[in-house]
Amino acid sequence: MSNIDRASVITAIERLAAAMERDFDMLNTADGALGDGDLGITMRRGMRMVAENSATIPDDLGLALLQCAQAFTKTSGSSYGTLLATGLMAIAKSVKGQSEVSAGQVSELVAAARDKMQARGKADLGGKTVLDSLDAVAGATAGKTGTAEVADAASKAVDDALDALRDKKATIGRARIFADKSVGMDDPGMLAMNRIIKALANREG
Amino acid sequence: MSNIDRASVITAIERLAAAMERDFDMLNTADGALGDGDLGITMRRGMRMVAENSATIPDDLGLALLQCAQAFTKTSGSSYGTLLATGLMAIAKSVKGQSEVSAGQVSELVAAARDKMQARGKADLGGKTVLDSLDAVAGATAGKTGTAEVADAASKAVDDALDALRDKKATIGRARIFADKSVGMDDPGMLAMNRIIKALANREG
Amino acid sequence: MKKILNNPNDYVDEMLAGMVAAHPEYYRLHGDTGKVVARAQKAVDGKVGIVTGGGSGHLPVFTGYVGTGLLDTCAIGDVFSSPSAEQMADAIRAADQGAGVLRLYGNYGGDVMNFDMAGDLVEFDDIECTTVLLADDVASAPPAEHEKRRGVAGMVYAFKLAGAAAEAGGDLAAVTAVAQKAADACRSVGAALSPCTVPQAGKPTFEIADDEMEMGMGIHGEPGVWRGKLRTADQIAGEMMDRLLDDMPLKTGDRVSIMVNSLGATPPEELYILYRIVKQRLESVGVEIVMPLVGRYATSMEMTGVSFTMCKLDAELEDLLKAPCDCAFWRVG
Amino acid sequence: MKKILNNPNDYVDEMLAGMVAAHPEYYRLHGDTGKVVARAQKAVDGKVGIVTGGGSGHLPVFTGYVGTGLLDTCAIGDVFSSPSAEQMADAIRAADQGAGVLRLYGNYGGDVMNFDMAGDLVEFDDIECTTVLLADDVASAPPAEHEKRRGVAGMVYAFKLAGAAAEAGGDLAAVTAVAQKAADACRSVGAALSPCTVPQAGKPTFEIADDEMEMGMGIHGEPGVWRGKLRTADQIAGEMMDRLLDDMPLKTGDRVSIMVNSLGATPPEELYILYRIVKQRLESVGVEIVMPLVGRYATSMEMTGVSFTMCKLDAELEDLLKAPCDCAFWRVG
Ligand SMILES: Nc1ncnc2c1ncn2[C@@H]1O[C@H](COP(=O)(O)OP(=O)(O)O)[C@@H](O)[C@H]1O
Ligand SMILES: Nc1ncnc2c1ncn2[C@@H]1O[C@H](COP(=O)(O)OP(=O)(O)O)[C@@H](O)[C@H]1O
Ligand SMILES: [Mg+2]
Ligand SMILES: [Mg+2]
Ligand SMILES: [Mg+2]
Ligand SMILES: [Mg+2]
Repeated sequence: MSNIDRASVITAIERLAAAMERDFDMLNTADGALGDGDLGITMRRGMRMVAENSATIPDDLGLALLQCAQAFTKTSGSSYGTLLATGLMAIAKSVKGQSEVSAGQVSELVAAARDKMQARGKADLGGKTVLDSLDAVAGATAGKTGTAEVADAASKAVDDALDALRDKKATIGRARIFADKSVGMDDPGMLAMNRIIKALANREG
Repeated sequence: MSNIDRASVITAIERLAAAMERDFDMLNTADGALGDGDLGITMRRGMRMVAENSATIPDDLGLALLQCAQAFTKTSGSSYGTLLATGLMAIAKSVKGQSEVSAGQVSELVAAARDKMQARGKADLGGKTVLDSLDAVAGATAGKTGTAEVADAASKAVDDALDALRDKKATIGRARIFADKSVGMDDPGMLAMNRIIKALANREG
Repeated sequence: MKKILNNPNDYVDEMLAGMVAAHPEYYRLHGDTGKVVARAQKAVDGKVGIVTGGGSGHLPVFTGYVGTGLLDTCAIGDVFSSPSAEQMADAIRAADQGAGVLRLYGNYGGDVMNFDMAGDLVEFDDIECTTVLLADDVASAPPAEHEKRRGVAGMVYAFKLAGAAAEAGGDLAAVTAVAQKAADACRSVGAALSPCTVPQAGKPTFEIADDEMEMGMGIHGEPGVWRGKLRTADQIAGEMMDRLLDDMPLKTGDRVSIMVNSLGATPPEELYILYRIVKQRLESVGVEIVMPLVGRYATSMEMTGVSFTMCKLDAELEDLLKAPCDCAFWRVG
Repeated sequence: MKKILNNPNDYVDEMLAGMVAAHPEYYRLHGDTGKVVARAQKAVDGKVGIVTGGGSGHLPVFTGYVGTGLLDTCAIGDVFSSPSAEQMADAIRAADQGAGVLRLYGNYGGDVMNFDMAGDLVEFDDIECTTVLLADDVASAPPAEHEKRRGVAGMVYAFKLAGAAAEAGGDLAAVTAVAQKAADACRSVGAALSPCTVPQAGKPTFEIADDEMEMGMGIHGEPGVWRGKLRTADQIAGEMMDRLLDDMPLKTGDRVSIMVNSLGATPPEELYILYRIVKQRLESVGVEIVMPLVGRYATSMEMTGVSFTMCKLDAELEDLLKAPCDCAFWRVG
């Protein structure tokens, strides 16, 4: 398999949009247990807008991801949408002007997103948030260059991250007020990132 | 027995005040079923103030009753207190300047109170209110002159009035909104007048 | 009982103490009963006095509307209970500036008897008194018996309009005529979703299921015209406007003020949702809305629900409505 | 759900539509998202802009305080949800009169992220932005971590004080400094008795027994410091004053404004009962109360409960507090 380009971004968008339709209730429910129950709404609404406009995304992957980011800043004020947009904009900045990105770059791009999102949300790593999923992905894909190899590593990493953090207390966002209750439960944002990565990596089911 | 004078008014006040202490809960409960549950409060508070000041009541029965009326206009804004005060003032007007009243005058004095109270409250006779009790007393005592004879007639009349009106619907005051529920139940104001008349007539128990 | 209080018997006294402490520039307690509220500064000599009174638990009604361009004094009773005739007499005396006093209040049996009795009591003081009763709740009796209707939020308009007439120097007859015109121009209807608790009673004034509402219910929980499943905001607003417009038909070119009033717990968010429909309905029949009032103007403590009051204006009433007034709860101009 | 609404998804849009329809002299909707409220009349060129934003369901906070001497614009989200970064960026642009814009809002994770993101978005427009966060809720974190505290009713003081400074012609640095001083001078604490219902969720934000209260609860139902049997008004007021005075000790001669605020359903009657104690406590330590605010200034729809906010004043802040302001919910001067 080859590099990531406009065509593969469009394919990924389609898979991701479908995944978010499918996981709408599951994500709302997970967020409902520890937060305000809107994570499915945030993701479906954002991905619907991304998908609607996917025909018009430019070849420049930087501009393409910027357009995706805007779908989230426009449709939602929920934390997750804003964090995703922040991460997408960080990646967009790195790949601006390029129409192709290699699988070998995935690790550093995910790390860039993680760092920008951490700066925005001021959460610590290990705090049982989406940052931990991204950190796991960045770590697991580091040094890997093959598309399949990267996809496998990323989709295993998001599972491992869930397992590693499940028994910790939530420390961030609305879930923090349910800190005790959150032990043994998955962080909704980590759960969403699990589904996102698997859809992007085409490692679902 | 002789005419009604300052001494007998004071005795009557004592009996009445005691009766209202005794009937406090009963009257609140009766009013609570069909109204706002304050009739015992109104009567006890008013009679306490009347009793407290009974040592200072003048010989002029008109002025004496005016002082009693004021106890009610001062202590309560509930309908019953105001109606009682209205009735007392009507009687006070009739007996102004007199230090004695004969039992033979009771009927016309009660009728005068009834009429003034009717003018104030704009209720019809037969409407299942205190007016019906007073009307029954005025009727039953008419033509009678002996103190005991008047006392017997009055205290029978208030019982008869309760019996006669019990199965009617309430038409006046707060009880009107419970019109259907009120069938079979005594009007709280008629019940209070029953106890008042019996205490005044010394026909309790 | 989800209420913040001390001894229920002290609810009203403590409320009044706090109110005058918080707003000494507007209110003072008058007399020794502790239940008469007067303007911090007595109005000028020769101004017609306007007095009101009634039970507590309806803030800003009644006491809140004591102020410039509004009321002079107010006698206040326990929660949902009439003040005593003596308190009302005190309030009348305190309202008098030598030009007579208008008694302006809602049509409730106890209040009427006591204000009448208070009139007898002040006869000795040679204070000329007139009376105007608000009977604006269309759900409480049919048009043929309109004088039996309860007085509700329409009194806010009457306070404002009569208050402005008095402040402008009208004599007792003129101020009374304005008040009567205002009372005649007002129609109200309410709908309740949940009750309130009278402190001394300690239990809710009525029971209602969580998915129910009652159309036409009175502000003390008096039964309304129907009880049923909670409807949508647009349906509720539509029916309430129907009821008002049936009772007082309007035509193109008419000018009205309309109040969309929370009975207490219903938040302004929901009043605004209702106001969309109110405005559409009036505009669709060519009626011009003047100075709409959306907020908490006449309440029943923590009751959930709303009332609408329509006040039809002629040129005189419109000028009076727009005249300045000032109290802790409402300011115009 | 004792709420008057149509489709829960339309709650905020319909609320805003009704609000601007009811008060066209104060508010207009700006931009195409329908969720940015601006002054009916844009302020003069060269005035520093003040923007705020946050979730709906807190009227008069946030949108209600758009007005002269207060805010320029406000981005409003769904009930208890942050507006989007794009909406905030729109609001910032609309607030700009060429002298820069102060972002003045409460310390909530989502709002902070979005206002920061909005700052990135308006970088291209060359609008200079500053930020002041309210973090006044003493129950939400200990003094050592005061920057983690939630922002609650203290923002009303900050809006007023910064708004007055901007109206008086201060530049962005000066207005920001006043806002920060105001934020630092405010301490709040709340107590809740019953929850509210977020329309889209359709169920109460928390459960609580009929005889219970929760001290220190947040305005969205965030857990407080204790839950227990409902106490008396005087006990509640006493504890709340203790908590405020522990956090910001005052001494004889200090001047403060104090807000006794209903979270929604709690009626003004009960606020006044509380105010007695508030006043006694402050006066007993020789503190002078300036312009007490007793009413509904920052709410959570139909939640039952109260909050107290103490704002310590120096001469500058006191002048700014007394300066005129005007919006549909609050007027000074
Ligand atoms: N400050 C933060 N830093 C990192 N991740 C965060 C932060 N706040 C929230 N999250 C993530 O977002 C998820 C919740 O997203 P979302 O439902 O959009 O939040 P909300 O509705 O409370 O604004 C959490 O499970 C967590 O993974
Ligand atoms: N308008 C009226 N005319 C005659 N009697 C009345 C009238 N209103 C009330 N009553 C009498 O008063 C009684 C209720 O008195 P009270 O409890 O003081 O009334 P409330 O508390 O509703 O003011 C009724 O049972 C009735 O007998
Ligand atoms: Mg959420
Ligand atoms: Mg959210
Ligand atoms: Mg009663
Ligand atoms: Mg009563």
